[in-house]
Amino acid sequence: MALDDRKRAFKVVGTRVPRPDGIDKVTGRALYGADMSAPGMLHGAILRSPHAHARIRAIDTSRAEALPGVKAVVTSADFCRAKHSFNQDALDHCMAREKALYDGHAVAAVAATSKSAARAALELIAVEYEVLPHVTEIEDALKPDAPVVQEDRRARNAPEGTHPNVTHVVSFGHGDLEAGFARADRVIERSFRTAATHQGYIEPHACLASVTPDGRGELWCCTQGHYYVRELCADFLGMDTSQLRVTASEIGGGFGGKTTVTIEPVALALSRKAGRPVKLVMSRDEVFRASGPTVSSWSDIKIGMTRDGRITAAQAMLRYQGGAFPCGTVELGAMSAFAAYDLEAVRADGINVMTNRPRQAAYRAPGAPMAIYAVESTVDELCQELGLDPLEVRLKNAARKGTKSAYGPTFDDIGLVATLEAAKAHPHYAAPLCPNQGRGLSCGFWFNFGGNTCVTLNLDADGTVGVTEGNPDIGGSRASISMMAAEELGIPYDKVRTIVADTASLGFNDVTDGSRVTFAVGLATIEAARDMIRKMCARVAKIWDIDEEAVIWEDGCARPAGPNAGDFEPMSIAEIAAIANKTGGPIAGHHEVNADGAGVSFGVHLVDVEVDPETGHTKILRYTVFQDAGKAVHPDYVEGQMQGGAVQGIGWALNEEYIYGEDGRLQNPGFLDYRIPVASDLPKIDTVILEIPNPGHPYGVRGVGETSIVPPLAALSNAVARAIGARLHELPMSPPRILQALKG
Amino acid sequence: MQFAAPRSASEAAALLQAEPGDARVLAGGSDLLVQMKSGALRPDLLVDIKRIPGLDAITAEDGGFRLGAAVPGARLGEHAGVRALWPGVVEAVELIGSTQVQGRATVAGNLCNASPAADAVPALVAADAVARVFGPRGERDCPVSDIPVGPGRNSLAKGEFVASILLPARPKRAADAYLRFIPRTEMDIAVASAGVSLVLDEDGRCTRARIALGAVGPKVLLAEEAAHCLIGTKLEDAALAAMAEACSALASPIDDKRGTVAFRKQVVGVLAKRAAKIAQDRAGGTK
Amino acid sequence: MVQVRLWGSLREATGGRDVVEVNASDFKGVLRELEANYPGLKDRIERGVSLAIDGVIYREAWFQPVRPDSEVVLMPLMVGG
Amino acid sequence: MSRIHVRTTINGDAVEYLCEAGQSLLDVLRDDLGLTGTKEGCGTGDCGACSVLLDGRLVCSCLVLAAEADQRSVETVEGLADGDRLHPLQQKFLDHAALQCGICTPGFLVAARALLEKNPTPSETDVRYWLAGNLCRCTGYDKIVAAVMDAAAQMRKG
Repeated sequence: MALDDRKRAFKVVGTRVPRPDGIDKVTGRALYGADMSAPGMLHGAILRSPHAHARIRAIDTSRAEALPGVKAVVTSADFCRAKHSFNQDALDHCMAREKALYDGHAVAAVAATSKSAARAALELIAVEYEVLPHVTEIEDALKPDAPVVQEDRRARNAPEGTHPNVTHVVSFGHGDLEAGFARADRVIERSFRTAATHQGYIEPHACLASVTPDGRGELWCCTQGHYYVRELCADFLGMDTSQLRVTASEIGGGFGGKTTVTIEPVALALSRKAGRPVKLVMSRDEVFRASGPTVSSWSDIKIGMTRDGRITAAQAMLRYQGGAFPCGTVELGAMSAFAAYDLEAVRADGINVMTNRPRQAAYRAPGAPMAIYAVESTVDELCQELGLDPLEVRLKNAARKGTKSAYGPTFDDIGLVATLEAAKAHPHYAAPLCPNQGRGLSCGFWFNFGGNTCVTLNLDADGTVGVTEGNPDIGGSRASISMMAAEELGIPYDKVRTIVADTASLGFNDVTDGSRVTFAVGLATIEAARDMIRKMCARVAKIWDIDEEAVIWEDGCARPAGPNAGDFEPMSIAEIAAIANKTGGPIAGHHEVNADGAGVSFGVHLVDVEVDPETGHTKILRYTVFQDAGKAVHPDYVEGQMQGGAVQGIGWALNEEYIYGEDGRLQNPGFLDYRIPVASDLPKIDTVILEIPNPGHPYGVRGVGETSIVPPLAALSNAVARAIGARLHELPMSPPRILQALKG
Repeated sequence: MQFAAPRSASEAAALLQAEPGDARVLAGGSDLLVQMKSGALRPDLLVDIKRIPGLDAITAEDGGFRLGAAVPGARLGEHAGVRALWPGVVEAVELIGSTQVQGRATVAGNLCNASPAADAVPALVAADAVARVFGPRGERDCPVSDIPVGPGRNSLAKGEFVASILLPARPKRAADAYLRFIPRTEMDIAVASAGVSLVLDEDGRCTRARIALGAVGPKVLLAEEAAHCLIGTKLEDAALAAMAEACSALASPIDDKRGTVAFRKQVVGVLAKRAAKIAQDRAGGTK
Repeated sequence: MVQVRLWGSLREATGGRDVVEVNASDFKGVLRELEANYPGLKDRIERGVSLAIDGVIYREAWFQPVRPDSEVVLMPLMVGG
Repeated sequence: MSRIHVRTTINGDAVEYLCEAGQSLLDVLRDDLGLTGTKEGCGTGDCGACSVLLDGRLVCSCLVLAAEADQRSVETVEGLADGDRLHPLQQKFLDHAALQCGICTPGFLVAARALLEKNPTPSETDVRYWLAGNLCRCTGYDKIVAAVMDAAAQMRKG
């Protein structure tokens, strides 16, 4: 559905209305994953491997089963084999089969009448392990004698002799690299490393499952995609999809980490075995050890530049590890690495390597931050060496309409140049700096997706409208969807209420991911509203006894199309609704679509830092985010996405990392030592929203959720490099590393 | 596990003494409950000392202040008298955890938990504070530096607990300061820390100095040689540099997830130097 | 005929070519012809691919028309966070 | 296991419960008393989602034993509004879009209330440091800080 041709004067879209779930959330009434209980409910708990890699020889659950209060114990034997290998990986991540593949991998679970009984029962489960050699780092996993994490998972297109831990080998690009590098005045090659990070949502995974002996199930859980949870769980438990109803609770943050299953199949299996509802809630320690952090990376970048700042050729070799299972995130990294540039010769290769770590889950623009960090750092170093302004160099090389992108397709209207121009014109870019201070700049990019979407609008008897959609609301989407419905129908925002349906109440919806909801659900909502308008106009045509085409919809009323249509008083939506039962029955609008045309999103971040030369401590002085939103439906929440993503990226750049010990165990599975930014670490995060309409959406909307996490990594690294006169090539830039770099 | 909330110190000591298994004192609970949650500790008895009369009080004593073992950090920060007399101790205590933790965590608990990185302890050691230990055989006084003996281990005997801590009186032209290094601005455990207490003469020359270092050894280190570098000086750059170097030399830290040996050794000297300047300023030595 | 650009690591299935020609008029036709002409691509296509048609990325749109002069780029199936 | 009988006051109402010796106040509030507005994000005092006032003092309820609350008063997010009238902090959080997912919001509100009762004129830096023990992963804190500052200004006007 293309951008509306007519120039729109929006009445609701673009305003800052109150969100419908707001009062519930400030009064403690909103119900999240762990907030629901059921009569006769049991408490579940999961036994996890203390070993990074171990064969499971035997599991004896008899003593646990005999403990008073214990009603069920399950292991991998209680699940079906999955239909596809990708699904089987998801199941194996929830419950180990032959081997425990990482520290914290689930091996058994219990359900008991109290939390303390469940915990006590875990200690009575005897697991016989054969401890195997383990590997947690990319370099080590590629060594010829490295332990093989899982057999028979080597990439099918991998060259002979490739290590069995390599599960993906990818390559993107075009043009003649050799000729390109030959034209450069300066070519540099650098290696970069980024640590694995965690989405760090504050709400641990939680669910309440109830399965009855007739094969029906109910599942309440915090998830970004309850339809996908249903699909996976039904597969793993051998249930018919229609018999499992999944209801998404309010979700306490996801950022990609709740796009798959972690404990939900286990809770269902426990409930089925116990014959009672089971609540299962992860501890924070379990979240860090056994949900899905990001990949860590080790990348080589080679870029050639002319003296006047034109990039002549660019090349990347990305190596990602995504845990103990095949992980395709490196594909997205290789595609996005050079997306911001208009390049004649470009190539990005990538491999994914298995290690004894938990299975990677998506994290906001998965794969892009680490690749773009490496590229944007290298570009910045070239600017420093050649004495060029880093913003001018980005402008000179910026991808724009007609650019053949580094990942293949030719760009349509994109906002990168406008975003860079906005940064250039902003007072931040020209503000003076003091000693030990530095300013960093980076571009960021994300693809954005659309996807499968189903929306229903119901006209109520008083003329108000209910919107039923199927995507968990992680950042205020119920507000933006109501706004688009109100806009299209021409009624006030407060006459619309949007709810998130359970899986039995509405057709399939893809996961809330890929920055898709405001775009795709918004698009489907607009179409569903148009469907409802057509039906309302048809009713009015009957009432007026004129042709349907002679009735038009304007400002929430049906009107005659023109003087020839007849002389009728406009009928309001309330008037139509009041007599709907007499004119043909209830009125609803519906739309289902597999939406495409999401339109890519670019952002530019500017940051000023001050580094304490004696301690290596980095203080962020000023931060400005520039991002193209296409059309900002609810500017508050667009700003919120830009600020939140920026701060997650800041954490990634400075302090956050998964730290594994020699024993292969995670050393920092808590918020004390997995250090996400706190309020006092930060200045105000300024935002500048640009609106370059997306041609693929009737209102021009682009997804805004993910791009903002991409630029901070390089922006911070570039700022630190300019503050201390030395460049780090590894994240996080922890104080010991900065002090080391200062010493040279 | 049993829970008891005795109404007198003798009752508490008797309960702790009588328990055949692991008996633990519960004051603020901000270390104890975390260790119980992780499974590192599984006490058989918890003795909540917060209902013992007097233990929740801050009282003036001989020109100093006695801090009851149940006084949470936030109360200390709100006490103008303690703030004025021992600002370094107060700033150290106020760095323990979040505002929420401040509402619970106690100075005595921070001492007895015996973490080498405890924020209050270097400041208390620099202040020459004295712990009053209550036990089955009555009371005894003990320098705070003798309470922790190694990571997670303290010198208290079965049945004993710290009932209060005395911050002594101090002469005019004296002050203290505490600094720690953490990667963020709040919420972290000290990677290195330094407490400095100074006494100056009429000319602003340092006549007495105590410097204690945290997170750079198995327990808090008293840096006597470093302190000596300041005696007789006005904390000129050379004296401070020598002092910082002595701190770095004394430090014997470990490499761990929070920091490296090289980093800790260097930064502990920087912190001691900066804390000394603050203490000097507070003592009026820069006026 | 439609020209389809493949990403680099698929070239070994097409005898080293990164642009191939297929006789198709829509999304599904492109995939069908690719599988038929280059059996080495079948596995990758089954695991999920997107097609960028004139700059717009389509994930599973069988009936999306493709003209002989369309720019068609095969891409991995997109996921997000 | 014998359970401990506790008499306490929660949001002004007298409440009695039985608890296990090792049970946290948070668990009793959520599991036994149905006060699920107080959230658990970490269980170790590092995130502030479980913030409550205990005898008027801001604490993490995950680091308080349920047995300790005997004869004390507890205030949770559920006690913040006065009937159907939102507390100024609640209203300002809505006005400033200071929440996205909302899981940290109850903890922030309780903590911010404690701040404004102690210091009605905080600087932005005061607010940021006071709230450093409350983690938010969605907002980057900007709009939360703005909401607290604005609520403070409104409460000063009375």
